Amino acid sequence: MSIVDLAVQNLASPMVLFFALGVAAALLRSDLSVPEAAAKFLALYLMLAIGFKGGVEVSKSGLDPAMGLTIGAGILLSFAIPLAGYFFIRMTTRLGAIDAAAVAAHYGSISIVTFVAATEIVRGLGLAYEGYLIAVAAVMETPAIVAALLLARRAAPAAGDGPREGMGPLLREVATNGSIVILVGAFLIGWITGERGMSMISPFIVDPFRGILCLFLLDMGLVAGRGLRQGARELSPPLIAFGIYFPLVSASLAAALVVPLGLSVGGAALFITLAASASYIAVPAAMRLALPEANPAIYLTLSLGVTFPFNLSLGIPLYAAVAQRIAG
Amino acid sequence: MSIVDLAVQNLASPMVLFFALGVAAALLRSDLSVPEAAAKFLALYLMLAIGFKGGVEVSKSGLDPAMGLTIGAGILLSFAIPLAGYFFIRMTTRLGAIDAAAVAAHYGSISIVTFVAATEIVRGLGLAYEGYLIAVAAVMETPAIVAALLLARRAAPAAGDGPREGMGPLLREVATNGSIVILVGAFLIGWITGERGMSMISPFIVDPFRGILCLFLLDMGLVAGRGLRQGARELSPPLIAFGIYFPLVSASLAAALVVPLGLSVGGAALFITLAASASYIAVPAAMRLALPEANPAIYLTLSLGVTFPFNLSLGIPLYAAVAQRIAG
Amino acid sequence: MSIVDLAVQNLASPMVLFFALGVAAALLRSDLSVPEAAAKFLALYLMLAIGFKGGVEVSKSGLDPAMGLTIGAGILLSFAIPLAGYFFIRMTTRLGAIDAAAVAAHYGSISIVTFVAATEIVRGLGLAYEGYLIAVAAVMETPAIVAALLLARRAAPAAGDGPREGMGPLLREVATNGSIVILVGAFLIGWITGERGMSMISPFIVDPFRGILCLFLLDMGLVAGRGLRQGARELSPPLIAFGIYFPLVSASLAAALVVPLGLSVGGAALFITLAASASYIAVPAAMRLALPEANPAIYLTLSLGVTFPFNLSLGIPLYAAVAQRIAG
Amino acid sequence: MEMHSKKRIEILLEAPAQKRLTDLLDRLDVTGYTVLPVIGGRGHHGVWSRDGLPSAAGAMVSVAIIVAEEKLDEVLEPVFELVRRHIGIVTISDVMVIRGERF
Amino acid sequence: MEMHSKKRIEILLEAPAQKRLTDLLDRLDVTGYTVLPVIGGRGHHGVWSRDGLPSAAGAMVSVAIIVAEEKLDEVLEPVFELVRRHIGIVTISDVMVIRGERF
Amino acid sequence: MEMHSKKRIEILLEAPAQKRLTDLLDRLDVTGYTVLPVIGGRGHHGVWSRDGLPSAAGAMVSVAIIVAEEKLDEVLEPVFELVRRHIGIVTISDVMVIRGERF
Ligand SMILES: Nc1ncnc2c1ncn2[C@@H]1O[C@H](COP(=O)(O)O)[C@@H](O)[C@H]1O
Ligand SMILES: Nc1ncnc2c1ncn2[C@@H]1O[C@H](COP(=O)(O)O)[C@@H](O)[C@H]1O
Ligand SMILES: Nc1ncnc2c1ncn2[C@@H]1O[C@H](COP(=O)(O)O)[C@@H](O)[C@H]1O
Ligand code: NA
Ligand code: NA
Ligand code: NA
Repeated sequence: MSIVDLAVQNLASPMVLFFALGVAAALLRSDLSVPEAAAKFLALYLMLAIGFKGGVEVSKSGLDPAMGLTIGAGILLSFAIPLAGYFFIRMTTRLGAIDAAAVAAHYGSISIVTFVAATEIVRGLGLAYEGYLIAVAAVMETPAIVAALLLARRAAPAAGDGPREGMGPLLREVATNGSIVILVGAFLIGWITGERGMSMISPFIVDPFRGILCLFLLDMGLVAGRGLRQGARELSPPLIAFGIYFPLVSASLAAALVVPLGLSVGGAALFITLAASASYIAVPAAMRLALPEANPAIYLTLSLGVTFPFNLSLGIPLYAAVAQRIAG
Repeated sequence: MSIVDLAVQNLASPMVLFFALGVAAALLRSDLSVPEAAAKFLALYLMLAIGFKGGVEVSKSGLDPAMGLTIGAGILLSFAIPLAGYFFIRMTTRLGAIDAAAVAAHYGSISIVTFVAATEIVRGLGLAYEGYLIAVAAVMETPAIVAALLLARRAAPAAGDGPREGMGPLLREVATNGSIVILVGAFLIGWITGERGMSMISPFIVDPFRGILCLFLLDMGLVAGRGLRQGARELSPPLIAFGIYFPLVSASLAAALVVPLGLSVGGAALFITLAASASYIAVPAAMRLALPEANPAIYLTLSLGVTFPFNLSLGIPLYAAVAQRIAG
Repeated sequence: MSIVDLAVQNLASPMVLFFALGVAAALLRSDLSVPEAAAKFLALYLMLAIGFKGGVEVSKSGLDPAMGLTIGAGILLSFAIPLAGYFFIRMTTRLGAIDAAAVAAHYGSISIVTFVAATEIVRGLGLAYEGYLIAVAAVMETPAIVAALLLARRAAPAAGDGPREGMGPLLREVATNGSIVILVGAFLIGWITGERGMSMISPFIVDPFRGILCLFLLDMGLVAGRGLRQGARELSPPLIAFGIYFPLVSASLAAALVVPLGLSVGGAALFITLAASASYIAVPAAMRLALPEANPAIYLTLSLGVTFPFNLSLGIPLYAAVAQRIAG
Repeated sequence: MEMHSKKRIEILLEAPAQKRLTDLLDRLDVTGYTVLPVIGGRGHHGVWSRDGLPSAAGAMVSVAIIVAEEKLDEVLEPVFELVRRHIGIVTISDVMVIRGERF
Repeated sequence: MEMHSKKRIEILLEAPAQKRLTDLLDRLDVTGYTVLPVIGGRGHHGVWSRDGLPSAAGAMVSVAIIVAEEKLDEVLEPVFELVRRHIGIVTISDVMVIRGERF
Repeated sequence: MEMHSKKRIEILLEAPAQKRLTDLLDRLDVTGYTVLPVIGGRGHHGVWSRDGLPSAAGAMVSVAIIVAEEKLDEVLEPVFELVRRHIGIVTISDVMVIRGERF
């Protein structure tokens, strides 16, 4: 399938369209909303399902020496991308050091929903992928936060450091974050129970998965649209541009590692997507603790309102096409 | 199947029985309850699913010239039924103009859950129906509100009109109401993505649909039973009678249009059901804004506690039987 | 399958592992949580599904004379077990009469989730079970509460008796408890609608059942782990021991009745499990009303934090093995 | 605007007893009450949280009642009598209302 | 710590009218407001509960506004004008804040 | 009934920092606290709403503490020190309680 076909087909998928519906509803000021408890529950479901599936894949394929390597590469990327991001932001926008560091952290970390959407596209192309990429996703959540904190402290020594809060407690909090615990926990359970476990719960975690993803994307669209309505004025054109070109920078860094890591085509597409995706669930919460001085309207709007839709609509097909070129 | 068989089979369906269980639990003052967030989520699911299915049907059958006509007929009915209803209420009950107008609005508008229950019965009879009836359902939600407002203003010029709220903002609010946006949005997405989209999400929106409907009807039964316990003393016998005979009046109006519109038997059953059904989600909220002087205990109890159970148990089989006669 | 195999296979099932994940997350002080509304909804789903399935089974097998007998035996056990439990607690621990009575009530009553987990194991062994055991489960919820109240009043005449609350209103409240109403109601609906009803809603209540059970057990693990973190210091070693050996006492009482009742192997496993299980949803709430002087940290932690995990992991395989011996 | 001085009683009570309290309020001569959600807390009985609870046990709710000053004791005594046996705390504060005749 | 005296207006209002109220507050010169959930209650209009409601109809919400004493009437009058037409009650109480210039 | 005068501190705080605050309260000498839900609002930082949020980021919670008057400053200072760095506001009001020795 050509990249244009892929992009068109992706744009006309229920997932992308439900996200667009959410954005449209928010911009029209509709009172359409997903209850908070339902949104939390859907997020939990998606992470449980994706973690479990990854674990089952690993149990099927057995331990792959490339797994450790790819995990290491993921950690490296998660740490390096914020440094690059910080540099670009400071060069091209007027954001201060603290805000720049906070934004950068989001791009070094990952968005599980972007990853999930990419798995759907990869599967739609008939490609398989390495199950351990779930583990890679999990380890990439946190290093970016550390990198951002170091950047912020170097730039503004007094910032990012409450009277009583050091880096230690913060990292502990981030590492025991619910989304990481359920992702890793479900991965391990999938690994342990393998295909027997999968046969028991697949009517719950596999069959309705895409439909539930649509509903969650509708909600994300609503939240993103609301954020855009509120936060758009916080975003200067260079910052919006950053939200679109920088994922391509991150994607390129990841793409360079695909061949050395020996990833499959599907795996490559997902690995590049991880690098290109920006967190909008775990990192925003962490930034409120680590860098409370940073303006949340900036980083949330940029990550959820600009980069997420870009990746969902055009980015992922592009990363899949690139993966087909280099790993195919 | 004879109409009696149909009615009996319907009364013994899990859907009707779960509704009855809810009513019984509420009357027994059980603390059984569905959390608010879950009820909202179930309602969202039902509207998303029914909208999407309708859109897919339209994408399969292609655009039908009858669609525009039926939509027009739906708008007309939604506007005309409240006028008839207002007349009956004022003639037979002691309700004041404002309360009468508010009640009338509910009967001109539609109940999506009644519609959904009817699709199950229609499908149970092995009948197909025009997918665009979802669009008809959507357009029928609002005109009734306008009609009721005009009635109320004519009768009590000072009413239904806050110092700062004209008809315009109210209509805007009603038209961007969450339930309409999701219904129409999912319809369009179903239309665009067609059978490919359906094959992706049918394990979520088709397979568990009836079960989820049962759970939602349990909740509706709980709410209706609670309303009956509280609001029964607000309902005079002539008003209760209205809640039962007036759906038959509306149904007759719709039945007269079935042949000119060229609807299929299944489509006719659903079109008649739409006319006969009374809103209890969208219109009550709109009435609190449009006619806050009207007593909500009256219209909610009548619509949800009398007309909804009547339609669910006896009305729909009757409408289906009528449809078989006239469109068969 | 040998009992050891059975235990190992059970310990490595997704259900037990998700419970363990929840406990671990709570002990790590992760912020992983299931929203309250989702937890209530999952509990409702499980009770609806298990009740409905039981009713359908009864409709298939027809009324069995053993049903009345087994229900009678269940009531007897639910009344007798608290007496035995009270005796053991007072003999071996330092708990006062009120606390002892409150704990005893939990063990006479039943845990539907333990029952549900046992049905999965029984089914995994290829065994069938009598559908009416659901009805037995329902009737066993309440007598234990009466027994405990009588114990408490004998021991401390002033306790368990507010100025205005007698036994009557309390029993009414307990009997119309939401979990009993939905269990019994769904059972009756399943019975009435039979296989036709089942074919309509099985994609909702059968297919995803195990997966949803996993999610609920994750939540139970989180709640149990939180309870253990808080309440562990309330539990003396003799009390913890009680939480493990006393289920075996109850199980023995039930096992003695299996042959006279003529239960199948699967049915016997479930009947024994009912006796051995301890309530942690319905009875704790009832105890807050009946014996508000009793310390909830004791009975909740013991029932949910000690006995439930014991039954889930080791108890049920043991009861199944015993059932195979005596009823096989 | 003219305002009238009233008392606001707020009762934080364990959730299983909520119906008992509102039934009591129905018997007492109060014009109304409002139930407010609570999501967690800590006290002498330890820490609690609504998160993940499948039933009312272990949770608390809050009920607010606005009463005329002269009716305060009449309401407070039976309410406190009930709360005394349960986990709960009662606070009273001053509020002004506009439609004073309503309470 | 130095504290400043302010007024706290709390508006318990039927939920369908919430947007009307917050839109009004956006037009008025208040520095902010907070929306609080409510789960049930009883009054002259009868008993209500959020449980199981699929829409805003039949539910209530509460909106709290902290204002400087001298702005109280300016805010209260239009707010009460709106509430008067709906199911709702307005209460006013005294609070102290630390960053007084904020309100 | 005999009543005792206490202070009620209410802290509206961004939700990600909730644990920080309750951990602080655990270290301070307060007899308890209660966490209350909040569903939306507006302030200098713009409008926010809990609707549809999959995590704590973007949401707020409220924590209420009843303390004896003489302990007010002792609690308020470290609390305000924490809140100062976050999005949040602190209000203090007077309440009466019945079991005064409890707070
Ligand atoms: N000083 C306090 N301030 C605010 N809330 C409190 C206070 N003490 C107790 N509470 C609340 O009341 C509940 C029961 O208190 P207790 O009976 O002391 O455990 C606690 O879990 C808190 O939610
Ligand atoms: N005296 C009161 N104290 C507390 N809340 C009240 C009181 N009266 C009314 N309410 C609340 O306001 C709502 C509407 O009041 P009403 O208009 O009297 O029905 C009630 O449902 C209660 O939630
Ligand atoms: N004047 C006010 N009255 C009530 N709540 C307020 C007020 N100002 C701010 N808030 C609440 O505090 C939050 C944070 O305030 P701010 O830091 O000003 O954005 C707002 O989103 C509101 O929920
Ligand atoms: Na990234
Ligand atoms: Na109608
Ligand atoms: Na038992």
